[in-house]
Amino acid sequence: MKLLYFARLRERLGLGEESVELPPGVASVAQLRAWLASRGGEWADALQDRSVRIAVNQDMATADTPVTDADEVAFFPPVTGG
Amino acid sequence: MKLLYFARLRERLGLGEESVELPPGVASVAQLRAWLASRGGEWADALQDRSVRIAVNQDMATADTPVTDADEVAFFPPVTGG
Amino acid sequence: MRVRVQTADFDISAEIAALRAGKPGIGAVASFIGVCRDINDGDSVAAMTLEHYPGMTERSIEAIIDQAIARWQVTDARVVHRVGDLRPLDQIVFVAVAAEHRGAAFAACEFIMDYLKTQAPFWKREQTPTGARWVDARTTDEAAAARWASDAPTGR
Amino acid sequence: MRVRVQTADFDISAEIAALRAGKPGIGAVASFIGVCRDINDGDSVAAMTLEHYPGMTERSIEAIIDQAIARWQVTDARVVHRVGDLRPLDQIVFVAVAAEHRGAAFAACEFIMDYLKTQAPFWKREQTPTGARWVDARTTDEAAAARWASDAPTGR
Repeated sequence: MKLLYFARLRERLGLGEESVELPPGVASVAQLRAWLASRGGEWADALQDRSVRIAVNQDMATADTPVTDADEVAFFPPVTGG
Repeated sequence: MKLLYFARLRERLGLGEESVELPPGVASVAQLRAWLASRGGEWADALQDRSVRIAVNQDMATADTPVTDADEVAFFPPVTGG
Repeated sequence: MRVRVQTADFDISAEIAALRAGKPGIGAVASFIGVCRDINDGDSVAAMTLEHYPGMTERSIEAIIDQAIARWQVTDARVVHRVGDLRPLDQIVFVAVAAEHRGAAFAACEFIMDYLKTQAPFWKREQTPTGARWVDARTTDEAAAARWASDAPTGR
Repeated sequence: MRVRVQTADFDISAEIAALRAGKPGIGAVASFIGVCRDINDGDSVAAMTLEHYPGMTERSIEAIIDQAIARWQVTDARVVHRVGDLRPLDQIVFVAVAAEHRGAAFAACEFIMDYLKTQAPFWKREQTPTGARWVDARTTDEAAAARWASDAPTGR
């Protein structure tokens, strides 16, 4: 799975992009988020922030959205363009 | 007094501009309009059309607006710019 | 100069640049361009001629801009309106409003355009296959201008 | 191309000319330009950097334009958004909507801008005298986008 982090979240995690293999039991956005938060430290704080938005394959996702190793998942703060 | 006619009204009257001296008893827009309509023919028809707008010294006027020989009065149809 | 009536065409970028020049507090510019269409009321239009009332036209548009500035948080505004002979695809009118924030810019720009349509002394004469005709005023334009008089909250 | 994300500046006249080219049925073009201000939330801003999510940004703006076209009688629309380093007075975003009549053009242009502000993945980072900071999302932008979801008649 390809993971992307943007803006404040990218800076906080010190990482813009990574590739991971999903462990058994991680099949939804909520499970993916919990698994990444379990890395601890900044990961726990940053990913538990309720304002974090998540997109799966470039569409906005909810906690229930399913994920597989073939997906691109992005984490980012509320948008501020325009 | 300077009188101006615009657009459809100008074409109908065959006149864009004229100078007149107001006769006694013509001191308001309504009186001016009645006096010009009394010329008869196209003047009667054109000036009695309820859609005609009248401006005195380049401000929109009503029937009661006073007029004198020093004024510029314009007659025109509803506007269609933009 | 906030208001110009002219036969010449205008350049949108240049007009907006002039409106914004030296004002780094502006965050939003809403603008509108009215264009000569090749059809009106179901008839094809080959050309049109725009007549105006020199002096009163400029004054009335200045008054419309003053109203907009009194009503919204607007930095500045600009209107250019062409007169004379125009053809389909030609630009007719330009309205631009600059403001700190976009809500005021959009509202004031649409307000100016709606009021210009019903209050500024311009008259259009169209060339159609059946001859020339003066364009009639539209009740939809009266309605568009009237909605700004309502006391309904605008959310802006 | 209806949507472009680029570091380069854009020319408003050229964009509107491209939007209108060969379409003599267009009578109205409403457009908006968002500009980098020299102040935000009370602090002076010397520069800003705009980040985006390549691919998703373009897709989300295309979807916003599709929504506008489904909702109003709109001929076409165009959005250009800059990314990278910008300074006060620089143009940031351009939205233009062409339609037969002005009501639809104004409404769709403001709708696209309001939705772009809350849905398109861009993020601003500002340089202020006290250092760099990521701009926080505004509740006023959420409110501006939310009003389009209401079932209230718009009169357009």
